[in-house]
Formats: sequence, C-alpha cells, structure tokens
Amino acid sequence: MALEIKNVSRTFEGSMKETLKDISLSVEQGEFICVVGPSGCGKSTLLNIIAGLDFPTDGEIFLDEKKITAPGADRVVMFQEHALFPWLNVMENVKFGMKMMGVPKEEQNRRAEHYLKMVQLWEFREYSVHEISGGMRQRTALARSLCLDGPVLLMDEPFSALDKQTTNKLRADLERIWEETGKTVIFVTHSVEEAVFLADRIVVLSDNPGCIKEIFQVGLPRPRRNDAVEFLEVRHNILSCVEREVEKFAKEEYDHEKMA
Amino acid sequence: MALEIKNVSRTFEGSMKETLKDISLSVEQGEFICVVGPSGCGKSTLLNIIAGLDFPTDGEIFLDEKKITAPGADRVVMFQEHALFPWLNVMENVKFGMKMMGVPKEEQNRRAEHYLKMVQLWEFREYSVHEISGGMRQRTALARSLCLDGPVLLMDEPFSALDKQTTNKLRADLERIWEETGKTVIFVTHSVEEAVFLADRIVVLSDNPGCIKEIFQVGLPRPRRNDAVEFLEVRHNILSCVEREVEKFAKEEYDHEKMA
Amino acid sequence: MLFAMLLLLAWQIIYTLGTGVLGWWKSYAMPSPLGVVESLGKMLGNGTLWKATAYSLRRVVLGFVISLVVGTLLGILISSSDYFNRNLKPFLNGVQSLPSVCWVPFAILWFGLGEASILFVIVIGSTFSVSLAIENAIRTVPPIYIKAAQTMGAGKRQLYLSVIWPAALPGVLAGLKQSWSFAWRALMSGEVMSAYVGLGYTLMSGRDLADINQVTGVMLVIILVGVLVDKIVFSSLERRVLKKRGL
Amino acid sequence: MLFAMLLLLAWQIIYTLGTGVLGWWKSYAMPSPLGVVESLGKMLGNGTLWKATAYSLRRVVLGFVISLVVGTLLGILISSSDYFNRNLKPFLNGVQSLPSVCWVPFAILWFGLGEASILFVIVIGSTFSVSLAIENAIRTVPPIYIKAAQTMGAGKRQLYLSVIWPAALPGVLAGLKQSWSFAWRALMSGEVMSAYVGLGYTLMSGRDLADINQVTGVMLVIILVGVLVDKIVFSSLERRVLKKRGL
Amino acid sequence: GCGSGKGEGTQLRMACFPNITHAQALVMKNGNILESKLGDEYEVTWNTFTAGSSEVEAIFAGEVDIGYIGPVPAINGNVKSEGDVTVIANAADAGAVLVKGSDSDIESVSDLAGKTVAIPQIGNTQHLCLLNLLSENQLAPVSAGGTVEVVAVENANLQNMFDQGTVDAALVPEPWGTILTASDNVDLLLDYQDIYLNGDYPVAVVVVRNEYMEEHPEVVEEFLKAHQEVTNEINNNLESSADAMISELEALTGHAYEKETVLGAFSRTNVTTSLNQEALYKFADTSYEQGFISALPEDGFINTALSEQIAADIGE
Ligand SMILES: Nc1ncnc2c1ncn2[C@@H]1O[C@H](COP(=O)(O)OP(=O)(O)OP(=O)(O)O)[C@@H](O)[C@H]1O
Ligand SMILES: Nc1ncnc2c1ncn2[C@@H]1O[C@H](COP(=O)(O)OP(=O)(O)OP(=O)(O)O)[C@@H](O)[C@H]1O
Ligand SMILES: [Mg+2]
Ligand SMILES: [Mg+2]
Repeated sequence: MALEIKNVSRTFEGSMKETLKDISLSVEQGEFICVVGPSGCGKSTLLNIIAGLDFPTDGEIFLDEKKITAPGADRVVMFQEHALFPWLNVMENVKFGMKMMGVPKEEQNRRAEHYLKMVQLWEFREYSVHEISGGMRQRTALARSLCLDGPVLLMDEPFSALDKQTTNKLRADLERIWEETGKTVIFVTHSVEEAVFLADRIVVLSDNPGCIKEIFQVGLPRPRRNDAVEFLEVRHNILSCVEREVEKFAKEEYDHEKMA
Repeated sequence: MALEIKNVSRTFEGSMKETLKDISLSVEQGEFICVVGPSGCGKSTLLNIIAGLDFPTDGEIFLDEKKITAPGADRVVMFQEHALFPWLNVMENVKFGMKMMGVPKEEQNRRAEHYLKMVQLWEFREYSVHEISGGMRQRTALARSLCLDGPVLLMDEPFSALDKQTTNKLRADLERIWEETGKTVIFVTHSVEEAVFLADRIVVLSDNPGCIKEIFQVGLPRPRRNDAVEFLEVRHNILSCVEREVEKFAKEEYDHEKMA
Repeated sequence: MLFAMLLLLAWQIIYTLGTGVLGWWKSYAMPSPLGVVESLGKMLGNGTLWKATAYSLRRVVLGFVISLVVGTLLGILISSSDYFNRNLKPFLNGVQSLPSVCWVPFAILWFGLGEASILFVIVIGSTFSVSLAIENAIRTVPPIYIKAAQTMGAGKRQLYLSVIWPAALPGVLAGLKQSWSFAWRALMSGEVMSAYVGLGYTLMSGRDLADINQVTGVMLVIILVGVLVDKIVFSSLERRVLKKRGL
Repeated sequence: MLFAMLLLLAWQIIYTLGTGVLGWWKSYAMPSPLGVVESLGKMLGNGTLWKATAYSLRRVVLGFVISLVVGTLLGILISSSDYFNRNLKPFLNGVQSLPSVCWVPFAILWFGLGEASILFVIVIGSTFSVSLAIENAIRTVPPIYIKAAQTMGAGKRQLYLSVIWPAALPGVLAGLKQSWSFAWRALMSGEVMSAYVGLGYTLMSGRDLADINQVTGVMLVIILVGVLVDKIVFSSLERRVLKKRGL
Repeated sequence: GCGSGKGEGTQLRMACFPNITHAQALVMKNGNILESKLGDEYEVTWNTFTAGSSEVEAIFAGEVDIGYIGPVPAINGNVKSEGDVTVIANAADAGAVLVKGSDSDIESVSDLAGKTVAIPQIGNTQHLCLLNLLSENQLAPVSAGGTVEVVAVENANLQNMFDQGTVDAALVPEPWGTILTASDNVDLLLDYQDIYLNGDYPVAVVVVRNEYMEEHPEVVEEFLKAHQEVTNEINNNLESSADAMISELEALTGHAYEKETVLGAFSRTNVTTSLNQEALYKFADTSYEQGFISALPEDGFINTALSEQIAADIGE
C-alpha cells in the first residue's frame, strides 16, 4: 500500500513547542523507509500518527488515497515498548493479533510456530511475559507483528534490546520477508548502519521542531554487506548529516546551561 | 567496593533449566566490568542478584566481605526497563533516590540539574513520564542513578534506546565520572564495541545454562578510540567468542525445529 | 484455624472478665462463646439454620449474578462515553450511598411481597457498586494495551472481551468483593421486609427476642459464609490472576 | 444539569401516567416530583433538613476519617504479612458482609446511646472495606517500582509513603468510594438506633409514617450529597491522579 | 453498664417510641413534665426508639432506666435478663383492629382460611392476638400446618399491599387502623374490643431496670405519679392532649398527623395505668408455646403495687 503524508504537524497540549512540523513524505507500495534522528525528535510520534493512534494537529495522511483516522489491521505496529499482554503467555501473545483478525486456528498455530522459531523463542512459548528477558519480549513482539502479515508494517526500534548477532539474523529475516511479501515498511531506528542496511530511503528527522532534514536514497544492491566500501560511504554521509543534527541539539542544551 | 561472586546459580521455579550456573567472579574496587552475552542468557538475572533483588539458589555474593542479602543504596541499579515512577515528573524522578538517601534539598537540586543537563533533559524536567520518548526515559533513569553517587553501579543496557551520537556522549560522560569517582561498575550491554570501549574486563556469558564462557582483560589505554587498530583487534576477538556462542544457540533452535 | 482458636479464647476471656469479675456488662447483654454455640446447636438441630442459610445463599447468589450482568453493562456504558461518565457516575455514587432499606417501599410497590422483592433490593443494593468497580478498573487499563489491540484490528467487542476485560480483571475483582458485601447487606434488609426464612430474618428475630446469642450466632454464620466465598471464589481467583502477571 | 432535568421530566411523566391514566399505582404509593419538592420545602422551611444533613454529614465524615486511619493500618498489616493475608483477609470480607444493624446491640452495649455509638456503627461498617481496598491496591503495585526504590535505599516507611502509596493510589481511590458508600449506609443504621436528628432518622420516620414523598425527598438529599462528594472529592482527585499518569 | 450516675445530678433516662400508643410519654416529653416534677437536681433525658429490640438492648446496656414499651418486648426483656426488668405500670390497652381489603369476600374471622393476613412483626402483640383469634376459630397459620398465611409487613407498607391485593387482611395497631380504614380499599373486620379479651389487654406498658428501682425508688415513684397524672389528663382532656402529642410527634418525626387520625386512634385505645396482669401472662404463655421465648417470665415480672397505690391516691 502506498502512504502519503501531507504537511503533518503535531503539537502536544501543555508542550511549549511543536513536536512535528510540516512533515511530508510519499511512500510507495513496497518501499522500505527508515526513519532516523536524535532521541526525542518525534520518530515514535510520527509512527503513532501513521498508525492512527495519535492524530496530527495539522495535515493529513492517506493510505492508498484513503484518509487515516483510526488504527486498523492494515497497518501493523511494533511498539518501542513491547506492549505485550501480561495475562497471556508468549504463544498466546503471538497468536493474539491473528485471533483478532479471524485467522483460522490451525493457521494461527502454524504461523506462530514459524515465527517463534524464527525469533528463537519456540522453547519459551509457554512462559509468562514477566518470566522472559527484555530481549525476549522484544522478539515476542516482533513475532506477533510479523504473524499478522499486514500490507504496511510500522516498526519502532524493533531490535534495540538485542545483541548484535541476534539482530543481524533477524534483520536478514525481516529483509527476506519484506522482499517476499512486498510489504510497505516504515522502520524507526537509532542505528544509521541498520538503516543503510535495510532501507530504500532513509528519512533523517531533525529536532526542535521535528521536521524532515534530509531524505537519502540508498541505491545499494541487496543483499547488502556492511563492510562493502559503498555501504560505508553511504553510512558516512548519513552519519555526518545526523551528527550535525545531534551536535546542534547538544550545543543548544549547552548554551542553555551556560545561560542558566 | 570490591565484589566477590562465589559459585552463584539460579534456577527459577517452573523453569526446566538453570538460568545461571556456577558463576564466580572477583571484582576489584574501582573496576569497570562489562557483561555481554546473547539475549536471554541471564545478564539481568545476575545483575538483580548482585543488587539483592533476586536471590541465588546456590552460592553467595560478598560486597567488601559482607554477604549480600537485600538491596541497598550502596549498589545503585539502573534497570533494563526504565522503572521510572509515573506519578512523578522527570525532575522528581531524578531527585527521588537522593530524597530516600537524605541528601540535603539544595544538594539534590544541584545534582539533579547537573545530571539532567548532562543527559540533555533539563528543558524537559517538568514533563511527566508518559510525555517523554523512550530514549528520554532511559536518560532520565541514567540521571537518577548517577545522582545517587553510590560506590557500586549496576547498569543494565543503559544506552539501548539511544542513538549513536547521544550514546557516544553519555558513554564518555560515564567513563569520566567513573574515573573521577572510582566507582565499581558492572555494566550489561549487548554491544561488544561498547564493552571494549568501557571495560577493564569483559565477561562473556554463554547460554543454556548461563555460565561464564570467558573473561577478557581489555588492556587498552584510555581514552580509547573505536577506530584504533588495537581496539578493533580486541573487539574482533571478543566478537568471535560471542558469535560462536550465539551460533551455537541458533543452531540448537534450528535442530529443534528440524526435529519438531 | 489457630487464628480462629485464639480469637475464640480471647472472646471467652473477655466475656468471663467483663461479665463476671469486672462487672462491666450484664451476662445477657454480651454474647458468650458457650451461649452462641448452644444457640447455633439448637438452630442446627431443628434445621432452621440450614434452611435459612440455603435460602439466603440462593437469593444472594441470584441477586449478585443479576447485579453482575446489569452492573457490568452500566459500567461499560459509563466508561465508554465521557458524557455519561461526567453525569451518571457521580449519580451512581450517590445512589450507592442509599441504605437498602429505603428501597423496600419501592420493592413492595413494584414487586409485591416475595422473592422478587428481595431480589430487587439485593440487585439495587449491589449493581451500582459493580458498575463503579468496572468503570474504575476499565479507566485504569494502560492505554498501550488498547492501542496495541487496535492496531491488530480488534473491534469494539473484541477490545472489551480480549483486552479491557483481562487487563481490568484485578481491579474488577477487588471491586466485586465489595459489591458482594453490599449484596449481603442488602439481602438482610430485603429479608426483613417480608418475613420468610433466611439468615436476615433469623438475625432480626434474634434481635426482637433480645437473644444476643442468636444474633451473634447468625453473625458468625454470615462471617463464615463470607470467609468461604472469599477463599473459594475471590482469593483463589485473585491468586490465579495475579500470579500469571507476576504480582 | 440537563441530565438531571431529563430524569425529573421522565419521572413526572411516569408518575402522571402511572397514577392517573393507567392507574397502576395509587398516588400515595408512588412519589411525585411535586410532592417531593413540597416535602423538601417543608423540611427546609422548618430547618429540620439543614440540621439533619449537617448532623449526618458531620458523623459520616468523622466516622469515615477514623475508618480511613484504622482501615489503612489494618490494610497495611494484612498486605505486609502472608500469615495475616491468608488468615485475616477472608475474615474481613466476611465481617464486611454483616449488615450494620447487627452491630447496633454492641454499639449500645459498648458506647451507650449517643454520638459515640453512631460513630462506632459507621466505623465498623466501613473500616474493613477500606482495608480490603488498601490491601488490594497494594498487592497490585508493580514490583519493579518497589525494587527500584529499594535499590535507592528506601526504608520500609519511605517505601510505603513514597512508592507504595502513590502507586496504589488509583486503586485505593476506587475502593474508598465504595467505603464511603458503606459509611453512609452504616450511618443510616446508626441513626435509627437511637433517634436523634439526622438524615437516617428522618428517612426512617418518613418510612414509618408511610410518607413516600418524605422518604424520596431524603433519598434525593442523600444522593445529592453523594454526587457532590463524588464530584468535589473523588472524581476530582481521580482525575488529577490519573491525568498525571497519562491514563 | 455505666450504671446510673449519682452525684450532683441524678439521671433519669427515659425511653419511648414516637408512636401514639406511647401517649403519656409524648405528653410528658412535650410539657417537660418530668423535669418540672423532679426538679433541678435530676437530669432527665429522653431516648426515642423505633423498635422494641433497640430499647431492650439499651435497657440491658444500662443506658435506659424507665421505658414505655410493648408488652412482648417487655416479656422478652424480663426473660432474657432473668428478671432484671420489671413491668411497673400499664400505659394503654387494646389499640388494634383487624382490617380487610374491601374487595375481599371475608366476612368473619373464619373466612380467613386460605387468605394472607399481615401483622407488623413476628411474635409481637398483634401476632399473638391473631394467633389467638385463629385458634378460637379453629384456624391455624400455614407454618403450623394450617391454611392461613401470616406475613410480617411493616405498617407503612400495608396500604400498598392492600391496593395490590397481596394481603387480604391485617391486624394493625393504631393509628394504622384509623389511617387504613379511612382509605377506599380497606374495611374494618373486627373492632378493637373484639380482638382479644374484650380489649382488656395491654398494648404499651412501662418497664424499669431493677437496679435503677433499687437505687432511686424516689425517682420511680415521682415518675409513676406523673404517669398517672398525665394519664388522667389525657382521658379528661383528649383534645388538648392530642395537640400536645401531635406537636411532639412532629418534632420527633417531622410529620404532622391529622387531628382526626389521632382522635380516631384514641377511640380504639384505652389509655390507662391499670394492668390486666392475666393478659400479660397469657401473652407470655402463648409466646412460650409458639417458641418465641425460651422460658416463662420470672416471678416478680410484674410489680404494679406502687402504681396501683398511686392510682388509688390520685384517682383515676
Ligand atoms: N521469573 C522467571 N521465571 C522463569 N524464568 C525466568 C524468570 N525470570 C527470568 N527467567 C529466565 O531467565 C533467563 C535469563 O533472563 P535475563 O532477563 O537474565 O536475560 P538477559 O541476559 O538479561 O537477556 P536480555 O539481553 O534479553 O535482557 C531467561 O531465559 C528467562 O526466561
Ligand atoms: N503526551 C505528550 N505530551 C507532551 N509531549 C509529548 C507527549 N508525547 C511525546 N511528547 C514529546 O514529543 C517529543 C517526541 O517524542 P517521541 O516519542 O516521538 O520521540 P522519539 O523520536 O521516538 O524518541 P526516542 O528515540 O527517544 O524514542 C518528545 O520531546 C516528547 O517530550
Ligand atoms: Mg521513540
Ligand atoms: Mg536483560
């Protein structure tokens, strides 16, 4: 599905400043978009608005020409904070969304097993949420959102709690799934390397207010290798763009401190 | 303070296997220890046991010869999941621990301001916890734990939700604080690079059951640069050790899948 | 058990001291463990107690079940709309403060004398408590759960059944305990209204006869039923619910 | 306001239809808005209503405050020890089910006829409800908060004051609402025990005289007080507490 | 209990119901007659109760010294306290009628077979009277294997129930007999003198706590004098006494009775201090037979010597 973000702004009540300002972006069907930017710049807010969980104070978002007003199963979300249900065990959590969407029982079991094995949690399927580690929760949430097989996938730092090796594996898995299914993916990350590895285009958000600073087209062929020279070059370009952003931010704070 | 971990094992009720098995480690006063290992191997559990929040089913831990039986302010913990209090705002959260320890009001304000500026959240000091982003919560928790100025600092993936640039800054800040105060730090991370950057020694945990696979002495002079050749070499050594660990784990799961 | 024994012992000692040596009370004004046992024995012997307990239990269970259904619907109604929340909820709180006894004239007017009337008093005495419990539990459900379910395509009904309900369960259980107490108390008022068999009736006739031992005996039975219901229903449910969540 | 108006209108219509055209009820058996207003007017005019409300409010507030203190301590006791939790809690649930009226003989015996007696009935009628509310809210506090505070060196007292109390607050508030209703209901029983001034007494004498308008008038006053207390105390507290937490 | 405080002021704690069968109490309270009779060193307090059980509890707790009360609670109080409560005077006789729904085909007591009859409370005076009436007419309540359904209904709810037809007849105390028969749906079936012993049975009596009697015989005597005087006053000047009662009742309940109702009630109630002891003992016997009480009253349950003496002195 294609996504059209049109001049979206968001100001929270009680907040002095705009969190998002005039964000416009056209995402094509099947595109893999990564969003990077300093902590607190509005990445999660943007994702929430696309998901229909938050509303823009200005502007609109269209999904295949239809205006987004409410959350729906056509846009599967993987939250930054796992959002697993504590009254369900790992397996039940993974199957939850499929149940909601009326996937037949057998198919539920099949998919749940498949994705739980992919995230290496099949053994732990009967554990309660409070009995698994932070990284395991994140992987459960990942399995849950992949199971749903929606046309748009919104992911908010899905690998942040995982070690490098697990991340590498799951990143590759995700890429494969995306290639096979042609989903549209919006992927928030704080790792530029990850973004370069996965994205068709990378959106760099700036802070204060959060607006699009630059959009990079990552022209590298897939599968990408993070030690290839081209890779490192693209990474470097984006990194320096992001870095300036963060530095500006840090400097502002510093100025504040001096003034205070 | 020196920490002596003696043959610690931990098996959870209802779990089929040992989560930690026979962990022994002597940590000297002022040492910086990093713990790495695959997701779910027991890093957080070990930290909890040192904190006195969980108990070993076998073995003991001594802090300066005194056996650990309960949590205490001599071991400040920064949790993997931020554990901020939702009924307090950012500033109040940061001051909470100091209040508990009876730090004078003015000193509380001074330190809170200092550390909030360090984590770049001074502007947001009056925000509620639900009004700040995931990374901002993590930074608030960091400020809270640094404010306490305890002799032992136990940190569980403190930078996992932050972008690279912010992480770099805070990492350097942490290193400086550590050098200045001579705290003993146990630092769990899933980034080997981070471990090599910070640690005096790196403990690699293996999975299933979680036991110490290897302990690396990082002999590099500080401040370390992550593009120095020696740095990359050490990192490579450890990475390959960890990698084998993860692969073993992945393979096991794979075998399971084949068998199933 | 040990605990109950200790209480009993303390009671006997206070009784002996208070009515005997110290002369605080007349022996007939204060229940004595022995007298209560005797009174209970008599009521058990002639079958009144069994019958009364059975009748009362049936009424209270039936009434409570109706309250659950009605109260839950009402609770969902108030929590689903801001308008009702602002206007109806404080009103419920006010109505819940009314003593059951003031519904008696209406019960008789609308339902005549008989079981239906008693049921009405029970239902009206506990329904709003159920609603308030449900409403509050629903309102404190962390929004992230609801958001998560919505993005997985949960409809309104599914949201209530699969997310809000289980998430609110611990709070609901706590509230329902109180509603159960309200139901019992209303039952007592209801049973006094039209004298038939029932614990409330036995209690009041004990009072009318100035038989403090019978009053205390019935009180003990009510407490015992409460304890059993708590142990068998509420506590065990609670334990299961909380354990699963690691609380 | 609009809501209340609509209710009133509906009532008048039902009354007119039911007693007039359809002849379901006799006009004296069903309260009429006009009759109730008249009755209220009369009671306001001769000052009984003000006095009764003032007396009742004073009693219930005083009793509730005592219940809060005692109930909170008891609640903390039960939640702090597994032993008490298993033995005392179900017992409290049983005691809470007792109708207030059965405490009347004991109130008279121990406290005589007067304010102390009424207070006793209120306190015993709502304390255990407070305890159950507190206990439950404490038990559902996420353990991570307690752990976090412990590692920051919070002592037992600090833990209760700075962590458990604020974390449990939303649940406690929900429970206290119910306790407040219990207190009101107990007040009614207490006031009937030894007739003085008070809303309960006015209500009961209205009942004894088959003056359905007076009964309804007093009911409305009780509801109104309940609504006001809810709006001024509970709802506003709740809103503040929940808003801060983003609920 | 706390006993009765001696010292600077001796207490007299009175009890009554806001109920016209406690006529003397209402008049006394309204005119502060006891206070003026006893003088300043005595402190008189009035407690009003709406149920005999509460009053008995208060007497047991030593919180009430002298009380106007129904005969049945008086018997219960004596039995349960093993003699610590004594009846020292009568207050009123009769004051109850049997009424029926206008639509019903009941013509006499024997027609009550298969009907539902209401009484105010299980085991009270009216209940005992009804049981006696039934057995005289070879009837019995359902609970005793008979055909008459006896239900306890608060007086205030009777009108409703007659309207709805849920009860067919009721044995009610005054003023309810007057109030009910004034409505369209209820008719008189048996008048007050036909209920029991030609109306010569107590409906309200005066009891005293024995301890108090022993400690303050002088107060009890003064009280009994006042009781007699007020009784005479009521019988002689019913009109003005009725006004006093109405205003006292209004003060106590916030409800003003029609004067007609009060006068109607007194046409069926005999306000008197002289007690038909036999009737009281018969109540006790019936209660005992029915299992409402576990023992018969102690000897000395009734001690009206002083009251009779005073009646003789002052004149009735
Ligand atoms: N309460 C519990 N009951 C049963 N098993 C538990 C419990 N808590 C933790 N475990 C198990 O212990 C293991 C280690 O968990 P821990 O949280 O220590 O992992 P970790 O190394 O911190 O992982 P991560 O990097 O993902 O945070 C996991 O397999 C988990 O399932
Ligand atoms: N409810 C709210 N009220 C006020 N401000 C809010 C609210 N929610 C978010 N914000 C503000 O919006 C900004 C962006 O938040 P958001 O969660 O989108 O950041 P983010 O880019 O996802 O950061 P991170 O990488 O740390 O997760 C923050 O400054 C935050 O304080
Ligand atoms: Mg975010
Ligand atoms: Mg962990």
